[in-house]
Amino acid sequence: MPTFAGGIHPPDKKELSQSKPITYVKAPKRVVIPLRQHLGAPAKATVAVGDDVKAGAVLGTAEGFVSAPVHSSVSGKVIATGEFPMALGRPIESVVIENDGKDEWVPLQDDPSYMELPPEVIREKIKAAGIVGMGGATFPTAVKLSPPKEKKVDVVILNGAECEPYLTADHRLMIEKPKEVIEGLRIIMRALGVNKGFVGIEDNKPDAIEAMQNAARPWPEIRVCALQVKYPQGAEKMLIKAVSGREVPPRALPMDVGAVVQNIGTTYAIYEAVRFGKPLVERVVTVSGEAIKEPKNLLVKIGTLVTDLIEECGGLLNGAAKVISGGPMMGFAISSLDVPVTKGTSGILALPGSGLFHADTFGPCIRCSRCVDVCPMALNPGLLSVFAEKGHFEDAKAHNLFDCFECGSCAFVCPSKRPIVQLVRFAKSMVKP
Amino acid sequence: MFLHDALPVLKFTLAFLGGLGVFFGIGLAVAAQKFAVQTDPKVEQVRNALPGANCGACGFAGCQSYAEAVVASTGVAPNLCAPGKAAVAEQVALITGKKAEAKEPEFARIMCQGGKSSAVKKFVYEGVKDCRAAILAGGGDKACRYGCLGYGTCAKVCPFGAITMTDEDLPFVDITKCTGCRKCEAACPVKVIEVLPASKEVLVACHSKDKGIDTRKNCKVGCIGCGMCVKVCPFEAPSMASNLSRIDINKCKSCGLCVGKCPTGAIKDYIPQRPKAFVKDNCIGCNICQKVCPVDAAGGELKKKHSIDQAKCIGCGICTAKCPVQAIDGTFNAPEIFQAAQAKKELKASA
Amino acid sequence: MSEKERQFIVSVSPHIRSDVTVARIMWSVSISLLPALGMGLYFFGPRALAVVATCVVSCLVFEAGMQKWMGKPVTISDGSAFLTGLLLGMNLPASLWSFNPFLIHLPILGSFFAIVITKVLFGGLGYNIFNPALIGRAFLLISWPRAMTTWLKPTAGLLGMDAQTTATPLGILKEDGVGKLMEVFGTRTNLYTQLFLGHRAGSIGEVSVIALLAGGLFLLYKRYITWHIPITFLATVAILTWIFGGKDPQTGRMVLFAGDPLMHLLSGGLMLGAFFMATDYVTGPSLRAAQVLFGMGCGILTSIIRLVGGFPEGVMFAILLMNCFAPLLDRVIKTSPFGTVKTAAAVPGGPKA
Amino acid sequence: MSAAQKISYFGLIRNGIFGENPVFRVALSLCPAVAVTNTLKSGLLMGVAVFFVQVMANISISIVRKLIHARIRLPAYILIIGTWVTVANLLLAAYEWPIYKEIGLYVELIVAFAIILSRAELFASKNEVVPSLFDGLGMGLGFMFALGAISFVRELLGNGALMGYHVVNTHPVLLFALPMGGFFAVGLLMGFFNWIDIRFFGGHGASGAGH
Amino acid sequence: MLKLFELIVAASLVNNFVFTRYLGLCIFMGVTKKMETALGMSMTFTAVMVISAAINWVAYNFVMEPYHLEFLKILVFVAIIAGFVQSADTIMRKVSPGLYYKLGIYLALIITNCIILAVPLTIAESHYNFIQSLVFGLGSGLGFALALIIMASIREKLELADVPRPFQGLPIAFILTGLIALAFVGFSGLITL
Amino acid sequence: MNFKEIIKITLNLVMVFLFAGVILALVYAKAEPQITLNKKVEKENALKALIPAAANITSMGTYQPLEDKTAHYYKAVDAKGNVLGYIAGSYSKGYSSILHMLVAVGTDMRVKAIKILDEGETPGLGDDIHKKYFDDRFKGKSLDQLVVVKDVDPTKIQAITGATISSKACTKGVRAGVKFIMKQYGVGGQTTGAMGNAAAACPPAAGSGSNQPLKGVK
Repeated sequence: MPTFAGGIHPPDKKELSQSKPITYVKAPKRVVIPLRQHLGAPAKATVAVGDDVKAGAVLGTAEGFVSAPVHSSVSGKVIATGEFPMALGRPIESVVIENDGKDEWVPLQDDPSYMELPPEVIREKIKAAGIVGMGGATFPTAVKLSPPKEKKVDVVILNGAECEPYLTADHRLMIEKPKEVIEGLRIIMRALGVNKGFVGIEDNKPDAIEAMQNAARPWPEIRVCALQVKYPQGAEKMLIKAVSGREVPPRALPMDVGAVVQNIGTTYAIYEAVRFGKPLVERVVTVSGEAIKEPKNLLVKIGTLVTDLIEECGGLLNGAAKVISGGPMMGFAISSLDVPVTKGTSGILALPGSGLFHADTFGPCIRCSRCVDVCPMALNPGLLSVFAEKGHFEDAKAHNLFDCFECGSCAFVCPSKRPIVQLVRFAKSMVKP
Repeated sequence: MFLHDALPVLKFTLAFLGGLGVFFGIGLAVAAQKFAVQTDPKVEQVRNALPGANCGACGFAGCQSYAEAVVASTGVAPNLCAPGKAAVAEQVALITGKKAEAKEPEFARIMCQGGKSSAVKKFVYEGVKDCRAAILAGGGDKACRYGCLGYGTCAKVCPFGAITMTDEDLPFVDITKCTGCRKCEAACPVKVIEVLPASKEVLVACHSKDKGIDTRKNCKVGCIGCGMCVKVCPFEAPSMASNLSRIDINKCKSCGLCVGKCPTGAIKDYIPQRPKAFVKDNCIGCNICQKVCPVDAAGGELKKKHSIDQAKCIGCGICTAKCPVQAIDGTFNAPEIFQAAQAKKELKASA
Repeated sequence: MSEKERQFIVSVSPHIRSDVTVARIMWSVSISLLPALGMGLYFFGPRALAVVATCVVSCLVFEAGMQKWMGKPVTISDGSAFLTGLLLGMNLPASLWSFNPFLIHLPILGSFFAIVITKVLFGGLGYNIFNPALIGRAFLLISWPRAMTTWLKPTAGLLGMDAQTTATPLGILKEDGVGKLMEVFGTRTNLYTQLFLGHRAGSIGEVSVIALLAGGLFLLYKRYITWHIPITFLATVAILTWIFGGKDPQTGRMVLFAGDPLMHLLSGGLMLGAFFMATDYVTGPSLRAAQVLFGMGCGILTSIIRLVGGFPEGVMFAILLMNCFAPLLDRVIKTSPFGTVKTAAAVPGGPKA
Repeated sequence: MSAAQKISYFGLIRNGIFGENPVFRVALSLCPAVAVTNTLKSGLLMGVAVFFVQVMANISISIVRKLIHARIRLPAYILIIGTWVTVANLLLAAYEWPIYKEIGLYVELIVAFAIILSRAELFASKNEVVPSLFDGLGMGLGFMFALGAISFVRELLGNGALMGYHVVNTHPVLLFALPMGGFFAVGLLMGFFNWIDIRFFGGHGASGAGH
Repeated sequence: MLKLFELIVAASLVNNFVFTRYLGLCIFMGVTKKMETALGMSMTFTAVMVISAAINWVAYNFVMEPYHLEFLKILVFVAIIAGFVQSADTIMRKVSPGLYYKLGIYLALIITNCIILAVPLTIAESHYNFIQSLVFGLGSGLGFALALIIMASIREKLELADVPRPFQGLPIAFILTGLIALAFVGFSGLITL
Repeated sequence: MNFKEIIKITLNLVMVFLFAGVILALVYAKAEPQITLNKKVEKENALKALIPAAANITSMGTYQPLEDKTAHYYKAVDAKGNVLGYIAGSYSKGYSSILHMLVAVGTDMRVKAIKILDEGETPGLGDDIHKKYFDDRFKGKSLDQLVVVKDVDPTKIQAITGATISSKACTKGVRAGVKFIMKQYGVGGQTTGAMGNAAAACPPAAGSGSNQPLKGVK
């Protein structure tokens, strides 16, 4: 079965939520919508305190090429603007809207002949909808779909690997909306002028593979392939390697080897945007973990606070010690539940204190090479961590520090329990690439 | 007899060695002349200051290489010569300009007093004990994002061992060791360290630009921007900007008035023991000092020699400045004021 | 604490970790050495036990004492000092525990050299350049060569207090040639069997090949070690001793392709060295390609020392010498990061599932 | 000689023994410190040889310092040092034959000792004869002290003896009697002195070239 | 031929100047702090060693022995090496500055390295013929180069280690050299010359 | 720099050389006889220690024992001129060095004593060959008894524990010496130099004369 070299097999814990259908969460009373939910320049606010907005209304416009607009997810009144805490810790310029409960939308237009649209129009629609990579990287999708002329893209790969433990959002989406996802893929292929599409799905989701295969049956140019279960199968470069056999060189983009990878959630959002003109104002979020009373997959309005999500799932169990936004391997721990769900939030996990790994003490590197074996980028993470620890940042850079994409496989296997990812990030913050 | 024995040996020896001498002498001289290379005069100077033993202890390939390196690169320390020790290091430093001219010493000042017991933490941090790494996890665990993180990066990078961490998890700067090299300032990720002239000893030890109410919530000793210091300062040194008081070190006279007035204790006084004012015999008992004293330390009956309550006095020097006969001494500005008065007198006399 | 005031833990990803720890690795290696130790004790009696126990205890004491003195956290529970003591003890002859009051302190001094000089002074676990147990043994061998080359005859008795001494098979081979070896062991089959079971003179832990193999395979199975070092090490020794190990019994000159690789594989400390000492993480290179070279280097040096060098056994020196070269190997051999090696571009047909 | 001068001469000597000890502090001339310090006697004799060469070289270089052309300073100094080394070599061979047989090669190699050349350049070529003499005395004594300390430790540990007399009746640690034991002895002694420096005198503990 | 090969192995490994004859330590400790210097020094040193063995062999066998001036060997060897090195330094600097900055700068270090003198002295004492002298010089140079490179690579690694403060720098380098010397005992008895 | 400079530098250097030459020549002239004497005395003492009763020990020439080396051999006579025994230098390849030894043989062609002059064997193990206990094992042995065995056997040479190679090498060297002396002086052997090139051709290293008897030194 195809895969990449390296990688690990963490306990996947997907049984907690994989059989829970996506449920729609009632819009909360109040949403906090950050103006920067994507890589690149923050959106520029177009509303002021006191303005009435409808769901889907633009709150901020994209500033520059690598940027994305932000839309209101509810209808109501803007009650505050300013810096509000975000999951990453640092406060971010946001718009707070009080929900009037009417759920009034800006007019949306169904366009059944969306497959006939020219690529530029598709891109324009995607851009206007504020769609970004919803796997967590939050790179503006319209940019990804506008490769420069000299880069010939010939294959689109849908990322159904969802290799992070606990997370089942994409999994559910593939089971429940396979047709729409495949349509989304076809839109992307059309936008890029590509006639080869793959859907890579890890082998531990046979139901999703089946559903997607059924949905893709009419389209011979689309192939659904099962991949070996291995973390980080869902990382762009790893997925491309597994599916197409191509290796993306260091610091190059997938389009340099002619490939574009899209997340399942993003693809679904693209379908909705191109077909209905619907902006990205909601997404599927897995709320899971041993410290959540009732793990669920929720369809959530962007800007909903994490507290509301957790309440929807029955609240935290006693002993919850760590709450993570995203997966346990690459997500970040949050210190406050009063932070909003953003376009990149794929999951909210609550882990209990008992059995939790504590990263406060760690030993010296004993050079066991486990990290070297599992590093999907074929680096020497242990050495990088020692360089960072001792302040030899330039040496770390010379050992390809910046090729690391912080998947955490090394730290997972490290017997000395070294916080390798943190040290790598530390070193990256100390030297210029 | 002995000489007779030695003679044949001597003969051969001298002939052989003399020949060698001629050969090498001419060889070296010609080589030196034919292949002369222009060099930087500084390199030559350094080279002459070095021992010339080419021992390699500096890690460079001999004295010439080290001289070239130390002149060419600012990163090469002037004290690498082991046989030369301190004396040579000094010379090399002077030649290469790696030792700055004498000027007022500067010390690192920590602009945060929010230690373990006074500042609120927003979460439990687990990971690398280094501020620069800790800030990568949720922006640091202090609720106040302007506060010292307390993981001792400054202490780690200090080349002189001048910074230690207190029980409060705050850095303490030992000014006898601090050289003002700014390594800590550069390393601190929240920029809570400022390197300031040694004489500036009254500083607002807080960087919080949060609203007063938020600052108070996060920290007991933060600047809440109340403006009290601005009001009380006789020299207009503090000013307010974005909820934070900032003392202009060019105006500040270190009188220490604001220190006592600050409601949260955010202003830190680095003077270990403040001078206390005392009244000299030429007091005329005018009572002006009583009126101007901000802490009610001065007083006494009119027309009689006043006294100053040493327990209350903060040595701010306002009374010294206001006293018409320069009868109050002991404050920080006393010598200055006396000198000015003297000059005035002389000017008057000469006129 | 109410729900609102609860403080969560924040750390950088990943938030889950595997359950393999340094302590678990160290203790597993220790356990995998037990069969070989048991065989050693069976053949050499209580003196062997005394030697090993002294080494283990003194290693633990030195490690804990030094850490305490230097104000560092005491980490003897991670098992690394225990393992060092165990390996050192198993690398010593049982005769080291004798009634000679001047020699009783040897295991203790060896442990001192292993732990303090080789490890603590270099910064403790993870930073030592040389395998501590082997340095401890080399130090003892140089300082007390006679005591360190006095081998007890295996007796399989439990009261081997005044057992006879004899030479090791490799010692006999070096000094008197194959003929004498055959004389002592009878037939070749008998020789192999005895070597395989461990009925021979030698260091406490090195004699029983079958027990060492069991331990080594356990480690391989648990993936605490990989094949790269031990297999290349053994293979190199086998090939080189086969090619160059033969001697004409009359003239004493070398005959190519006439050696006895099996005898060389089974004798001496080769198995112990290949599976338990050369595979030491800290003192070997960290990349797999470098490890293959490391194993080959160990094999070449072992063969050279055994066949033409001064010592009958070369495993210890070979590993120590390769320890010197490990940083160089690490420096020269680098990983080629993902994507730097050009792969056959574009397989539009997709993967063959 | 005035009182003030006496103090400074004493200072020069003290500097050589403690402040700038050629082995432990400046970390030069390490080969003999390792190679010929297995017994106290040979260590001290080596020390005497270096002492002699250092003093004589300092004196003679100080005398001729103004006559030597700058271009050939280095070769000329080496020649002068080489001369005195040969003298020491011949004298030792003539009058201390048994020990000379052991340390002979290292006596010949004194000529390449960086410490002697560096003192010649640093001090003798810039100072009058008498201070140069005292500087040489100090350096020579410092070298003797260092070699004495190392060989004391090594003979005691390696042979259980001092000056050839057995003092400890046990199986000694042969390693320390072997030349390679010198590495350990020097390393451990250097570390020990650094530790004392840090622990009791608040020093930085950096020895010589090892910054 | 075999004899010469044995001579090289003996001079570089079995009787390695640094690890078994304890010479050249000052330079050894100095230049192994950085791999770059260690490499440059190795190459320069090996070259000078061979040349110096040749020149000194000629001087010794054609001048000093016939006239019974052996007692001058220290002076003459050191003068020849110093003169040769100094002129090589001067000429190289002018003729090929590129090469000079790669290798030539290490010439200065050579004069205070006792190995450079120990080699001709050993050659004189062992009565090697001309070819043997060259081979011995080459072997010694290679042995020193090997020692430098090993040591530099290990010290680079030690940079990252938490060596206790009193032992940082030279003390640990000495102990390290001792440990390497302990490992090099393994080569003893390999070749008896 | 001009011609004058060159001359100046040259003169400078020549001066240093000459100055050095004078000192050295004088010291050498003074020290050289003493050094020669040292070497001579050392050699004589070594020989004398082997056959203490001898009044005269005379070099009889050289031969080639082993390892392509050339060694001297000597005849020892007492004051009356009676031959007390012979001494042969010998070489042998040991464990890590070439052993250099002297073998004293009685007129009965049995070993009287041996002395190891130079060796570089393993300290604490092989270098026991120069210890008395081992050297005594050679006393009184005839050529066919010079065989190394590992067990206690007073009629053979018992090897040093753990240093069989060195013991064997030493014995090999002794055998070579004894063999040569037997060939030269033994029963049936000639009394003159068998190799013809004896005495005069190769002067003893120590003395300046030819084969002058070395006067015993007290």
